Amino acid sequence: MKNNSYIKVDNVSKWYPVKTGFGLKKEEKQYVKAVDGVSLEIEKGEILGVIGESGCGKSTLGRILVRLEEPTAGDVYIDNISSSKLIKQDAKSFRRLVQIIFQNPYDSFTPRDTIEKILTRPLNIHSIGNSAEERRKICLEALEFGGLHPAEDIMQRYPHELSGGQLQRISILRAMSVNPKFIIADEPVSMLDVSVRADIINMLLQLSREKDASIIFISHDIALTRYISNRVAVMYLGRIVEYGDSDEIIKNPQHPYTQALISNCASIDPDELVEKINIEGEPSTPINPGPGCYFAPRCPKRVEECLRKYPDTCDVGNGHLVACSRLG
Amino acid sequence: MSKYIGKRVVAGIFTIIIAFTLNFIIINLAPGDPIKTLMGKETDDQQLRAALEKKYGLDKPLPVQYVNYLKTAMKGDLGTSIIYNKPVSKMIAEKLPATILLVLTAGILSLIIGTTMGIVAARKEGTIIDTIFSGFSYILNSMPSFWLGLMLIIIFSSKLKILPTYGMTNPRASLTGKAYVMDVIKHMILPVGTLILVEIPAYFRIAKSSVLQVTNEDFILTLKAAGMDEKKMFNKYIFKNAILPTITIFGISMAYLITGVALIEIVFAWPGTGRLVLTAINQRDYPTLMGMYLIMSISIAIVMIIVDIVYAMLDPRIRY
Amino acid sequence: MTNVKKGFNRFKHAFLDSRQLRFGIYGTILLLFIVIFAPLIAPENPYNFGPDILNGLGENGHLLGTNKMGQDIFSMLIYGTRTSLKVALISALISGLLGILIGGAAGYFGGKVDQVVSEIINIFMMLPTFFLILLIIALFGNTLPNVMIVIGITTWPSNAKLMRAQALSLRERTFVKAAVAMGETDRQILFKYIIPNGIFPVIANTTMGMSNAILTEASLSFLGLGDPNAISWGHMIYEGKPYITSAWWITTFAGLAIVLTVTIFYLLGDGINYTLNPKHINQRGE
Amino acid sequence: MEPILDLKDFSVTYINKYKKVYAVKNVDFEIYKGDSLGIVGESGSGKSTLAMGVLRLLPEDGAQISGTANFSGVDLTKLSEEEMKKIRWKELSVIFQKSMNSLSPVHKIGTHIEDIYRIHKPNATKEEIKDRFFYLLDLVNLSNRVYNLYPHELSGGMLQRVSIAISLIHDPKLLIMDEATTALDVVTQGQILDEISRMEEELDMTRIMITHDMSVVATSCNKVAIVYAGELMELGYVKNVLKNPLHPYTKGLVSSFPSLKGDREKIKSISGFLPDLSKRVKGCIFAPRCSNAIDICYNKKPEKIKMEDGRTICCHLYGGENK
Amino acid sequence: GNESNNESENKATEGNIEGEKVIVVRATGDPMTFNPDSIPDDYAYPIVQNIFNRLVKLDASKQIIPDLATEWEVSEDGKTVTFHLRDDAKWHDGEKVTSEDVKYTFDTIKENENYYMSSRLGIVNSIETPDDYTVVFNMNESDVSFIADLGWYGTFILPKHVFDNGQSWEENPASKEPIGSGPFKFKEFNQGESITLVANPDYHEGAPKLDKIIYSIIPDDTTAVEALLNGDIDVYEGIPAASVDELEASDYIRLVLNEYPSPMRIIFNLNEEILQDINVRRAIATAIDREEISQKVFNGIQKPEYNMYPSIMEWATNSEQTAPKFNIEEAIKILEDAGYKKDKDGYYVRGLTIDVFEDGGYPDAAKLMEATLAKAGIELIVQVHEFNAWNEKVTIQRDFMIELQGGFMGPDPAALYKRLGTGEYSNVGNYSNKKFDELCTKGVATGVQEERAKYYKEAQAILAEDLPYIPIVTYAAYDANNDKFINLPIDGEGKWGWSEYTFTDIK
Ligand SMILES: Nc1ncnc2c1ncn2[C@@H]1O[C@H](COP(=O)(O)OP(=O)(O)OP(=O)(O)O)[C@@H](O)[C@H]1O
Ligand SMILES: Nc1ncnc2c1ncn2[C@@H]1O[C@H](COP(=O)(O)OP(=O)(O)OP(=O)(O)O)[C@@H](O)[C@H]1O
Ligand SMILES: [Mg+2]
Ligand SMILES: [Mg+2]
Ligand code: NI
Repeated sequence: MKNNSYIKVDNVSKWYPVKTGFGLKKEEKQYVKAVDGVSLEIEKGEILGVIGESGCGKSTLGRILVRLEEPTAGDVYIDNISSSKLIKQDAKSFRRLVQIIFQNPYDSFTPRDTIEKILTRPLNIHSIGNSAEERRKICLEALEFGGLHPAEDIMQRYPHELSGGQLQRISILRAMSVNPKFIIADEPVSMLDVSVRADIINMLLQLSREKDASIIFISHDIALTRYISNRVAVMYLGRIVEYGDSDEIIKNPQHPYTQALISNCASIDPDELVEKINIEGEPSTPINPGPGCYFAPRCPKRVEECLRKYPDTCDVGNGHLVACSRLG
Repeated sequence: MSKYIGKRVVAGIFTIIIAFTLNFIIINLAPGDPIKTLMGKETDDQQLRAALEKKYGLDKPLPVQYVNYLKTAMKGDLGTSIIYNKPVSKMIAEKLPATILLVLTAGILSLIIGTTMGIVAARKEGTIIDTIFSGFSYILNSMPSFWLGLMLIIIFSSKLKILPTYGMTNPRASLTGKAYVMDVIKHMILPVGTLILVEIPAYFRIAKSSVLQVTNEDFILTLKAAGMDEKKMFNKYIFKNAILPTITIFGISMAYLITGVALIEIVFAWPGTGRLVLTAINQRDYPTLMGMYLIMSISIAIVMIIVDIVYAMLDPRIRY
Repeated sequence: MTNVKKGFNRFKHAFLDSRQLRFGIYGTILLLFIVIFAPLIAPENPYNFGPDILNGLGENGHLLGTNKMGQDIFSMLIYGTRTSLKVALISALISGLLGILIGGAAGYFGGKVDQVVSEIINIFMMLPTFFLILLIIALFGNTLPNVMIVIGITTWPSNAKLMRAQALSLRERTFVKAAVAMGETDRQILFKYIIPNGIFPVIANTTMGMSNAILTEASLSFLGLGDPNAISWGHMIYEGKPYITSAWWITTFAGLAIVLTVTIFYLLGDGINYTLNPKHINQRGE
Repeated sequence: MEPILDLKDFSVTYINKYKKVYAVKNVDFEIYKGDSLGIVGESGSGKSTLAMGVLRLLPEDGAQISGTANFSGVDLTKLSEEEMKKIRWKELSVIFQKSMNSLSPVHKIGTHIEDIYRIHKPNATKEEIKDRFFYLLDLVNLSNRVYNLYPHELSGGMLQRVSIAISLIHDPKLLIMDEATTALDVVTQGQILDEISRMEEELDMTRIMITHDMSVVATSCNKVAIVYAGELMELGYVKNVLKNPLHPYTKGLVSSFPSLKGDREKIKSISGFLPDLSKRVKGCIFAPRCSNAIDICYNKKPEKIKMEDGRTICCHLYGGENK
Repeated sequence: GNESNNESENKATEGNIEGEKVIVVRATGDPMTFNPDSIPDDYAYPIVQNIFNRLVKLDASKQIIPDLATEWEVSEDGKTVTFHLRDDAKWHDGEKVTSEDVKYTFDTIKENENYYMSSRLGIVNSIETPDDYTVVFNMNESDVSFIADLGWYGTFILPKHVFDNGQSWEENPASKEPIGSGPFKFKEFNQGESITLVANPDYHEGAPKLDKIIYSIIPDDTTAVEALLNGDIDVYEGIPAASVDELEASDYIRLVLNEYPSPMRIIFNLNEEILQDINVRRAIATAIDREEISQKVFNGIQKPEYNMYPSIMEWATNSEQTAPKFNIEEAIKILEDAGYKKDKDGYYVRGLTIDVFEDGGYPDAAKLMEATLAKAGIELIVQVHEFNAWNEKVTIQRDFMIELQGGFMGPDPAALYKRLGTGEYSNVGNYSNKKFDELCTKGVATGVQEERAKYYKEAQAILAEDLPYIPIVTYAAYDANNDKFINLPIDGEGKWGWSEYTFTDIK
C-alpha cells in the first residue's frame, strides 16, 4: 500500500449506544459497533467496492466519510488533510469535495420540489454559474448527459413523476454537479430494475474516468461490484475482513466469510453454479461482538484461537489483505 | 429506564419551578388584587385598603413577596387563602374529588365513545356512517361547552324532567349510603354528558386517523392473507397499534381539565376545582391561584412522564 | 410558460379529483364574497340599534329575527364574518407559525434544543392564560390584533408538538441527509425540507383550532380584550346565552355559522393535503 | 397429471374513479406438483398483482379479476370470501414483499403464531402450536427464543425467516414468495433458498417465486416466467430460457447481468421505461423499447406460441410467417 | 299549567323528613366568612341576616326599622346616641344578649383598621353601657346618617363571651361556625355547594315558621332560572332581566319588583380638561336616551332615572331640578352655543372614552350611549374591562375620562357626600363644590327629616347644575319565588328585615 493515497480512512469507528430495555434495574451500557476500526486507502480515479451482508456497517461507513455522522474514533484524510478539520474550517468546500449517492432514490428528493429546483439547489449553494438562467442551462446539459430526454420536460416534473432509474440518475447528476473529487455511492442500484441499472453503472464508470473522481461503491451484489471496481473491501460486523484487487478477491477469496459470500452469489448462468459454502447459525448482531474473530461463531473453519483474539491483518501478496487467524 | 425517569423528573422539577415563578409574576403583575374583594364593591376607602395590604403583606415589593411565598411553599405549605382564610391545601383537597370524579368519568367515557366512533368511521371510511360521525364531530368541535350544557339542562331537566338541574347532590335531602351514591350518579349524568360531547372530537379525530394509518400497514395484509377474520384482526392487532396516540391526548386532557372544566362546573353548579380557580381569579385570591396552578403544573409534568412510561410499556419498540 | 400551464393542469385535475377541495373552494369563495360584499348582502346596518326588540324569525322583515338591542341577526351574521374570519385566520396563522417554527426546530435539531423546547412547551401549558391575557392588555392595550396575538400565543404548543414529531421523523429521511451532504445550511434545511414536508398535520390541527379561536375571541372581549363594537359570531353566542330559551335564534345561527366555516376550512385543508400528496397526484404504485 | 394451479386468460384491472390500470393481462400458465416457478419482471410489471389476484387479496372494490384460476380443480375466482379464507394459508400460502413490516410491532412473534395457527385449528393447544413452530424454526435455522421476542428485536434476515416459517405453518400445497429474499444479503439469501429447496422435497411443496433477480431464479427454480407490463413474454424451463433467451426482452434482461467470474463484458441496459398501464396498446407492449421491433409489432398483439422445448413465447419474431 | 305546579311541589318536599318546612334559596357564590363584621361580603350578607341581629336593620324598601334596639334617641347636639335594647334576646347557646356585647363588637371593629366599618366608627368617641340593655354612643361630631349605617354592612352584634378569648376574629373558630342571636342557627357549610340554617325555636320574635333554610350555590344565572322553573330551588333574588317574561309566564312563580337606591350612572373625571366644560357634560347628559337603555338593556325593569338622588328615596329626592331629558337637537345646540365646531366627520367633540366593566348590561348601555352621542356629534369610545382591572384603572389609578358604574347610594342621603364630597375617597371624578359640601354637612347635623330633605334637595339642585355625574337608570330587579311560600322578605316593608326569613311560611 502506498502511503500517500488521495483518500485515507484511518481506523474509523462508530459505536451507537444501545437504548436499554424497559427494566427499572441498571444495566451495563451496550454499543452497536456499526463500524469498528476501519482503515482504507483510495487513489484518485479509483473505484473501491465495499461488500458485506446487510447491517454490517457499509452505509454507516459511507455516512462517516461524508461527515453526515461523526466517527466515535479515527478520522478520514483527504489529500492528507483531516476531514474533521476541513469541515470545521469550511463546511461548504468540504461538501463540494465529497458527495454521496443514497441507497433509496425514491426518498432522496424532497417530494414538494420540481427536478429543476432540486438540481439548481447545489449550484446555488456553491455559487456555480452566475445567473439563474445559466444554472438552468447547466442542469439541462447535465440531464442530457445523463440520458434523460427530453430534459426540458423532466425539469418540470416532481420526483414522484419519475421512475426509480431516472431518479437514481438524477441523484448521481446532482452529486456530480458540484464536481466532487470523492463520491460515495451507497447501493446506487439496489432499488432499480435490472433493465436500467446498467445505465447507472456505466455512468459511474464514466465519472471516475472522465473526472478522475475517487468512488466508493457500496453494494451487496458481488458480481456488480467486481464489474465496476478496481479494488474490493469485504466487511463483516463493522470490520474489514478482506481487501484487495477485485478480480483477486472474487477469484481467490481467502477469508472464510468471503469464500462463503462468493459461493452463495448465484450467477444467472445455470451452468456456472458452484458448490455453496453454508454458514451455520443465526446472523450475528453487532451489539458487543467479540472477543474473538467476529465471524468465528459462524465460521465453518474456525479453530480455537479464533474465539480468543481478534486476528491481525496479514498480506497474502499483491496487497491482498486478510484478517483471519488461520492465515496469520 | 430508571435513569431516564430520573432525568425527566429533574427536568420536570425545573420546569415546574420556572412555571411557578412565571405564574407568580404574571398573576401579581396583572391588574387587580384581592383587596378589592375584601373591601367590597361599595367602598374605596384608602385607609382600609392600606390596612388590608399591610395585613396580607401585599405592600411589600414583589421579589420580597416571592421569596416569602417560596419559603412557605418549600415547606410544603401552599399558604392560606386571603379570601376564605382557610389553608389552600385544604380547599383544594375538598374540591379535588368532585372534579376528579367528573373528569375521570367523562374522560374515560369520552375516550371510549370518541375512540369507538373514530374506529367505526375509519372502518367504514367513505360511507354514510363515516360522514355522519365526522359531521357530528365537526359540530361538537365548534360548539361552546356552556351552550351544550344549558341545552342538556333544558332538554333533560326542564322539558323531560328526568334529571336534576344542577349540583352534585340534592340539597333538600341529606342522603347517605347507597341512596347518596345514586343521587350523585343522577347529578353527574348531565355534566359528564356535556364533557363527553366536548371531548369526543379530539378522540374521534386521533382514533380515526391512526386506525386508517394502521389499516394500511403491511402486517395487516399478512393477517388477512392468513385468513384471520376482521373482528379478531381488529380487536387484537389494529386496536393495540392504533390506540397508542390516544393515550397522550387522554393524559394531557386529564391534567388540563383539573382547571379546564370551570365553564361546565359553573353551568351545572358542580363544586369542583375548576370553579375554585375561576372564583379565585375573580377575587384575585393569590395563594389559591398559586396553589391551583402549582397543582396543575405538577399534574401536567407527571402526566407527561406517565404518558411516556405507558407508551414504552405498550410499545415494545420504545426504549429509554 | 409551460410551468404555469402545468401547474394549472395539476390544480384542475386535483380540483376535479377531490370533492373535499371542491367544496372547500366553493365555501371559501362564498365566505370571501360575504366578507367583501357584506354591506350589500346585509339588509340592515347591524350597528344600528333599531326599535324592533327580540323579534322572531321573519318578524318585521327580520329574516333571522333581532336581539334585545334591536340589531338584525342576519345582518350581524353577515358582518360578523369579517371579525370572526379575521380572528380565526390570523390567530391560526400565528399559532401555526409559532408551532411550526419552534416545533420544527426542536424536532430537527433534536438533543438539547429539543429537550429545552419541550420543557418550554410544558411551561406554556402551565401558565395561567387568564392572567397572561390581562397582562397583555395592561401592557399593550386592548385591540383586535392583540386578541389574535393572544389566541395565537396561547395555542401554539399543540402545533409545536405535532410539528416536532414530524420533524423528528423527517430528519431521518434520505432527502434531508442528502441536503446536508449537498451543503445546505441548517436553516435552509428547516425551511426548505422539514417544514414544507411536515406541515400538513399542523394545518389540519389549525383548522380545528379555528372554531376555538372564534369562540375564544368573544370570551376575551369580556376580559376587556378587543373592540367591544366589533360584531362577531362568538359575541353573538355569548350575548344570546340568557336568551337560550326565549330567543334561541341569537345563538343558534351564529353557532351554525361557525360550524359551517370550520367545515369549509377543514375541507379545504384536507383537500389541499390530498392534492399535494404525491400519492394522489398520480396513482402510481410505489 | 393435473396441474396444481392453472391460470387461463387471467387478468386483473385496477379501477379507481378516474382510470383503469390494466396490471395483469391475459396470463396463462400451469404449475404441477413439485414445480418451482420463478416470475421475473421489472418493478411495476404486475407480479405482485398476479399473486394477490390469485390469492384474492386485492382491494374488493378497486380491482376486477377475469379469467379462471383453477387451484386443485377449484376456480379461485369464483369462490366466496368465506371459502377463500378456508383455502388461504392452509393450502395456498404466501410470503409478502416487505417482511420487515409484515408483523405487528406491538405483538410478540408467538402471539402472531398462535393466532394464525388457530384460524384453521381453533382448538389447538399452546404446546401443539409451539411444537409445530419450533420444528419450522429449526428448518429455517432459527432458535426457539424467537417465540418470545418482538419483531423489532429481530434483524431483517431473521424476520424473513420467521415469515417463511409462519407461511409454512399449515403445510400449504402451494407457496407464493413475493420478493421474499430481495432485501437480504447473498449469504442469508443463499441459505434461505437452500432451506426452501430442502423443505420442498421434505414437504412435497410447490412454489411460485416472484423476484426481479434472475440469479435467484437460476439457482432455485426449475421454471421461469418473464412478465413485462402485465403480460407474459416468455415461459419455460430455467435451463432453456436463461441459457438461450429468445424474446428480445428476456435477452435484454440477461445481458444486463454481469458475470461473476467470467470476462468483464460491458453490460447493457434496455432503454426507455415501463409503459403507462392505464392505456391499452394495440400491438406488442414491448415494441417501443424493442430494438428488433418490426411494423407488425406496433399493430397486432402477438399470439402465444408453444415451442418444442416446452416454452411459451409471445413475440411476432417467432410467430407465424417469421418462424 | 297545573301539572307542573304539582310537579314542583312534589320536588319541594321530596326527600325531606316528613312535614319539615324547607326553603331553598339561590346563592351565587361562597361566603368568605361567617363573621359578618370583618369584611363586607355580598355572598354572606343575605345569610348572616338570618343568624345575627343588628341594633337597627333595613326593610325591603331600605328604610330603617328596629332590630335589637327597640328605640333610640339622638341628643340635641347630635353628639350622643342612645339605644335601648330588647331584654328577651338570647344567643344561640342560651346566653343573654346584653349591652356588653354591643360595646365589645363596636370597640373591636374600631380598634382593627382592616375591618370594614372601622374608619366609619372614627366619629365615635366612646361607647358606654349604663345598664345591660342600654348603649350610649358618644360622638366626636354630629352625624345622623350614622344610625342608618348601623343597619347596613358590618355592624352585626357579636357574642362577647364567644369571641373575646384573645384570638382575632379571623382566627376565631366562631367565624366559621357562627353563634348569633337571629331567627336561624348555623348548621353546616359545604363550600361550593350549600349553607344550611335551622330554625332557632327560642327566637325573641317568635320561632320561625320554616324549619330550614338552604342556600344552594348556583353560579350561573341561566341554570338558576331553570332550577327555579323546575322547582329545584324556591327563591331567586334578582333574576336576570332577560328571564322575566319566561318566569312571568309560569303560573307557580311569583315575581316581586325590588328596587334599590343604586342607580346606574356615568361619572366624569373632572381632571380631564375637556370634561371640565359644563357644556360638554350637559350635552352628553342631553344626548343619552335613558328610555332606550331601560327598554333594551334592562327589559324596562330598571326605569330611566333623572333625579340626582335615587327617586325611590322619596323623602330626600329632588324631582324638580334634575338631569336634562333626552333631546339630540338640544344637545347639538348646547355644543354649538358653546362654540364647538363640527369636524369633517361631523363631530363636535372627539376622543372621549368610557370605561365599563363586564357585568349587568353596562357594556350594552355604553354602546347605546355611544350611538346616540354620535348623533349629537360627540364621539364616545367604549372600553370594556374585567371588573378587577376596571377597578384598578378607575378607582385606584383614576385613569379614565368617563366611567359607568352602579353602587349603593343609601341607606341615607348622606351617601351623596361620600360619593361627591370634596376629597372623599369614593369621589373618583374629583368633583368639588364648596356649596354642595356645606349643604351636605348641614344635612347630617340634624335629625329632623324635613330639614334634612331641604338641604339635600338643594344639594341636588347644585348637582343638576354641575352634572359631575349623570344618572341613567334606577336599579331594580325582580325577586322570584315559588308561590307556595308566603311572607317572604320582600313582603315585609316596615315589618321585617330585607332577606330575613323569620316569618316566611308555606301556604
Ligand atoms: N443511528 C443508529 N443508531 C443505532 N444503530 C444504528 C444506527 N444506524 C445504524 N445502526 C446499526 O448499525 C449497523 C450497521 O448499519 P448500516 O446501515 O451501516 O448497515 P449496511 O451495511 O448499510 O446494511 P444494508 O446493506 O442493509 O444497507 C446495523 O446493525 C444498524 O442497525
Ligand atoms: N391499488 C392499485 N390501484 C391502481 N393501480 C395499482 C394498484 N396497485 C398496483 N397498481 C399498479 O399496478 C401495476 C402492477 O403493480 P405490482 O405491484 O403488481 O407490480 P410488481 O411487479 O409487483 O412490482 P414490484 O417489483 O415493484 O413489486 C403498477 O403499475 C402499479 O402502479
Ligand atoms: Mg446500507
Ligand atoms: Mg411487487
Ligand atoms: Ni387523480
